Amino acid sequence: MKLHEYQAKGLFAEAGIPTPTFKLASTVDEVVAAAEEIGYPVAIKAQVQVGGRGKAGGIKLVDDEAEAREAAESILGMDLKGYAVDRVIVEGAVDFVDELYVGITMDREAGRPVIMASTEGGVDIEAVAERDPDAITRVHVDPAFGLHPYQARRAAYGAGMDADIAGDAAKVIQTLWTLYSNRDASEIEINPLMVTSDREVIAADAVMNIDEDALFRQAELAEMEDEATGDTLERQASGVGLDYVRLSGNVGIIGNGAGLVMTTLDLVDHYGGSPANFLDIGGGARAETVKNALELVFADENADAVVFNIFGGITRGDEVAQGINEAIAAFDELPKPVVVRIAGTKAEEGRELLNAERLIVADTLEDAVQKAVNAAQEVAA
Amino acid sequence: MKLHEYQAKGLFAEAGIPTPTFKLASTVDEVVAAAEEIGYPVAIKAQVQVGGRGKAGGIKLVDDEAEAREAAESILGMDLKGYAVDRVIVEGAVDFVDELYVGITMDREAGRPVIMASTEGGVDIEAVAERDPDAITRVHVDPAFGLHPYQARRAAYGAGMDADIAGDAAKVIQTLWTLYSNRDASEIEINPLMVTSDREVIAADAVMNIDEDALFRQAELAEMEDEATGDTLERQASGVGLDYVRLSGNVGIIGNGAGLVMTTLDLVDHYGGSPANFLDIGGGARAETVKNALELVFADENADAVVFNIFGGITRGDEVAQGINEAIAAFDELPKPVVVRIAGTKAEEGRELLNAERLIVADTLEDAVQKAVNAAQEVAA
Amino acid sequence: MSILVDDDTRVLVQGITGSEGRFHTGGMLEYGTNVVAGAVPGRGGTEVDGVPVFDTVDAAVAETDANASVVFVPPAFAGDALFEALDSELDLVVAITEGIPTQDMSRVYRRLRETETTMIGPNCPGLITPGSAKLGILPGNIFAEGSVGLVSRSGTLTYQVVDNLTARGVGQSTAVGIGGDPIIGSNFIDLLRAFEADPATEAVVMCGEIGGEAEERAARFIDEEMDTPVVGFIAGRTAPPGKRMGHAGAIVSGGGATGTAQSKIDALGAAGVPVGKTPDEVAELAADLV
Amino acid sequence: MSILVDDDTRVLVQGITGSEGRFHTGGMLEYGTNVVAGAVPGRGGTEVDGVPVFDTVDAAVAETDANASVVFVPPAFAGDALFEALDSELDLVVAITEGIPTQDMSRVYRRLRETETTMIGPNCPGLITPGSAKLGILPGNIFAEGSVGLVSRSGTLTYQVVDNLTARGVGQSTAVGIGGDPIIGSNFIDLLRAFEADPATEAVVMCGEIGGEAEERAARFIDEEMDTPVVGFIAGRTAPPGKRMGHAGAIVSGGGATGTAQSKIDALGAAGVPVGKTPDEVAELAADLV
Repeated sequence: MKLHEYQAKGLFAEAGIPTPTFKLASTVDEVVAAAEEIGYPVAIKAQVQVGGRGKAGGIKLVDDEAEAREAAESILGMDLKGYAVDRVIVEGAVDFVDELYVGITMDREAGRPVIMASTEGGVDIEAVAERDPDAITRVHVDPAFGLHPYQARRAAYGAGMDADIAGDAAKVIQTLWTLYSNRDASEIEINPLMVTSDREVIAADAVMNIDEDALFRQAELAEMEDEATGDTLERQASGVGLDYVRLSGNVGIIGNGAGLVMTTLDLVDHYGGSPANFLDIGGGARAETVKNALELVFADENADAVVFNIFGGITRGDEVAQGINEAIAAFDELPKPVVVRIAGTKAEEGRELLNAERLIVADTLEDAVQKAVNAAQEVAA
Repeated sequence: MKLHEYQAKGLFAEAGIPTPTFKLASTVDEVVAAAEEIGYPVAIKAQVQVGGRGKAGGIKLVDDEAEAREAAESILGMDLKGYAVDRVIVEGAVDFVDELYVGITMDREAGRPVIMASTEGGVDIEAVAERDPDAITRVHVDPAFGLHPYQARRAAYGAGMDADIAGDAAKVIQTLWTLYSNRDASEIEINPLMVTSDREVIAADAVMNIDEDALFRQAELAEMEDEATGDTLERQASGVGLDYVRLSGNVGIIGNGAGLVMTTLDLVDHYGGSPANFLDIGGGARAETVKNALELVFADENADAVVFNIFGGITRGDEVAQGINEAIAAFDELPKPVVVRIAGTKAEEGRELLNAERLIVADTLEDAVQKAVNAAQEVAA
Repeated sequence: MSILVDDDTRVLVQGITGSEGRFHTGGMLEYGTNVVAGAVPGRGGTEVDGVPVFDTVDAAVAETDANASVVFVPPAFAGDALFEALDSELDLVVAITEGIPTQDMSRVYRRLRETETTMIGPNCPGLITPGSAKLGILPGNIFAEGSVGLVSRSGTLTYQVVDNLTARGVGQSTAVGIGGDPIIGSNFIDLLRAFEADPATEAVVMCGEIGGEAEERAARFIDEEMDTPVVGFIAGRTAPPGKRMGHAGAIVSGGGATGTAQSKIDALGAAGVPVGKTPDEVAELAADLV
Repeated sequence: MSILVDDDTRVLVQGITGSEGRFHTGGMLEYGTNVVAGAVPGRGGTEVDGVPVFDTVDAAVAETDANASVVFVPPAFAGDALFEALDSELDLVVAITEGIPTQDMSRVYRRLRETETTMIGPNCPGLITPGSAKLGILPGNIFAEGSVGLVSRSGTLTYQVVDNLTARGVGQSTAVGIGGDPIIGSNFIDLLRAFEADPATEAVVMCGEIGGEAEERAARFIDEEMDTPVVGFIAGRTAPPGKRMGHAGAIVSGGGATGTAQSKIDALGAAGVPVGKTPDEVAELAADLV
């Protein structure tokens, strides 16, 4: 779960990391009022969860009301890499002389968190990493002991930060670590951590992603989840507890098990279609869950057909078929063709039970995907 | 630093451990008022930091005002193993069916904390340990990870606590651990942890000792220190930052370095005297420190003479002698004979510098101790 | 022969009284697995399907000599359960639980490295030596005894491949779901090494997916240290960067820089590992090897 | 020969710019110790007595190849400094600082056990190989080169014994103050083992005190594993239970059940170790052995 910049920055400020003054706004008038209150110049920044907002025109620096109005009008409502901008923050501009980078992420291969620090902030840090790996200092944290203060210093001094700045940057890293561990973050970064002309550090941006598996013990963050999730259908899916990722293709995909669903997506692509989504309904196939899944995929206007791919393991194929039959009974009519394929335990019995009048029944995975791709093409034609 | 029962119990209650209702009282009327408020029967418990209060008559259970008054009169002001009782707590009596023991201490040899649990609570746990070591279940805590919940359960179930009690006892242990680690305790225990007739656990006593070296980061506990320290002279010593332990002998002892001071105490005993105190003035011998040290020992009416044993290492003997001379200049007269012995670097120069008119100068450690023991005997005679 | 589990494995089930634990204990017993104990705090002294339940793992191991544990404990308590299992010095711990916070697993993994225990999972279906023992939630009936080892990050995808293998008359020595989380107890290399050392395994099927670099590392290992032939499959070619595809570990990160399916397919290719495009193609490639 | 330190020891001083660190760095240099670097955050690029200062231990070691550190960092930050030293894989870390919270040391000790580093202290005067190198705050002038090894929990008591030894013409191979805290990096046994292996050490003086069971364990070690003769001293016979006698570790606990002087004296006696009643008697006993 990715927090918005304003959400992350709020948490950073609360934890004691210096941040510019900022206000959230969702109309042009609110932008202007916030700018007046903060004082020009201000930055107006689109609150969408994609990188490269600046280059895409989602961030503007303005000096007066006229410019603010113009910038707000252009940013609010714009489509930024597929996301509609409905919120911006208005933020006091920082008089900076240098841009640093500090962040924490999980090094999966090492199984431990890693602190990253660099003097090359303000630009795409992955590009920096690729071009010059040595430009980023990495310090692994022992999860048994947590971050030792000396490690924060080692990261800051090791990155070559100026002597008068490194101590403050180390303190910021220490605070980021507290947030990272107390808030179950999966990733947290400040890029850029600006150095002001009076030699202070200030977090000009704020990135914080939360481990979704830890939301059960992060009540405050769980409340932010709804606001944080950009897509309406993804929000709806999370509301009914389904693992759903919206994509932009023409074939809706429902299946059980992440690996098998991903494989189904890949096969849709392989056979000339394009996946509209990832949707894993997990083990079993209770009618209620199937119904919720179908509703999601039906609501996606990009999806012209649906492929339902279930492997019956512990849950038998005949039980799965019954669940699907019950689920479709809840729909007066199926708005899109639905191809169903059941494999595994009691697969044949399952296939025979399926309501063949309303569903397209397929024998193999390949067969199912091809039928769905064809059906989608016919609907679109 | 040992907290009083009422201080420890307050912290336990605040942390969520069930405790009986209790109130602090220092007069008979306060005791009666508190008892009325809590409701009879109540226990009246002397607040002094010695074990075996019950056997010594420092704890009484009373059923009405007359008994309360009588008990309060006998306890308040009594001498309990050398401590004058000036405070008691009045506590609601618990209707208990069983007495358990839970505690945490540092296992020095292992370098890690150890949880202890037993079903034989309510008695001297060290006696239990000696008689039947298996009656106490010990679970070591890895200081890197802290106490895992399963370890608290292992201690409780492992000790053989009843199934309906073990879970609650494990929760108490978990809370004790939080206190132990967040408050820098060196020892913490509940003896007895009572099991009430309606099968709940309740902390009937509370022991909590704090690591004095950690008081710098335990502001709240540091404030309790003054109240916690029983002896006036020990309180005074801690106020001027001196390492002082009051004993009850006739020879006051001042020296530098814990091992050397302990050795001086032992020699006083060896030569037929009895140490009045342990007092380590640490490295160097600044006049101010020496003066504070002398004031403490002069104020102890049991001490009839003083031996001052300094080994000059980095700090040279001649500097030490000057410090001592300056310090005694602050006293119009020395109320007790003071024997001084300086050894080590520039010891001879130091001895020559000492004000031999006011001080008894000794050559060796043995000589100094013998002179002090003799002087004390003469004074007393 | 087989790896990790066989007829001598004595299984403890942590969380045996929960609905998942109870249900799959039944399944394991039915398969013939030697389930000797369960552990659930507060449930000591009871039984599940005739299996005695203890309050602590400690007590269960002391009484029954269990040497492996299967963990069904819910996510909030699973980290603690895994520490408890590790503390009892079992040979094998299989963590089925899905949804354990990553930072909890990071601590468990730190501890694991100090022990002699092998951990499989979490967020995995477990492992099975067909005809011998099943530890976890895999549907035993689709497996057949044979000589193909299988290691996979996914559950149902494994079943799909096994189904295809069995349909072609190709049985399995041991099949292991290593789990879909970012931090797991045993990685591809750990299992590949075990299969390499197992005389009963003539070929290995390795099913990877997007996220992390485990497949790339495994490819290097296969290239440098394995004689047993390996067939690969990688799921998630169409997954966009930054999106978690079901599994907590299945995410292409760094804006598409690391963990892509293509980089894994390329690495396997470079190591001489044929990569099937569909599960059935994987089964076909494996069938040719045994 | 000697133990732990010699002419090749390259010393880093952590906290070199504090008043203690600065003063004793001067003392160490004066004694001829090879002090090559200091480390203090924010002071990188400066010098103390000609010794270059670095911001981190990491950088100091990289630049100067220091292989030992002496730590003068104040108690509140000493735990962190010790973790930092351990992270740089030094051969020896000598923690002078007095007053480090015990729970901090418990964590440091846990980490220490995972490393190859030897730690002496904390709350110790350091160690000295007379004529060669001094790491810490001991007064170098009272020591003399010779063949008696000395290990002690106390500072000034050590000086007293050394003074008595030197006065009798008995020099020292290496003298080590292991520190007066409840948890210390090296215990009596660690040093006794090192002295036993050192051909230049003909006898060992061991000065113990009340608190803990280190002396009792050492007595068993001497009995079972040492050929080099040992002379003992125990301070604190008159200390009452439950009172901390200066050193955080010098406390008879359990209401007088453990850590008493008598139990230590008895244990040493049982191991055939003569125990002196005064420091000078100890020196006399040692003088008879060399």
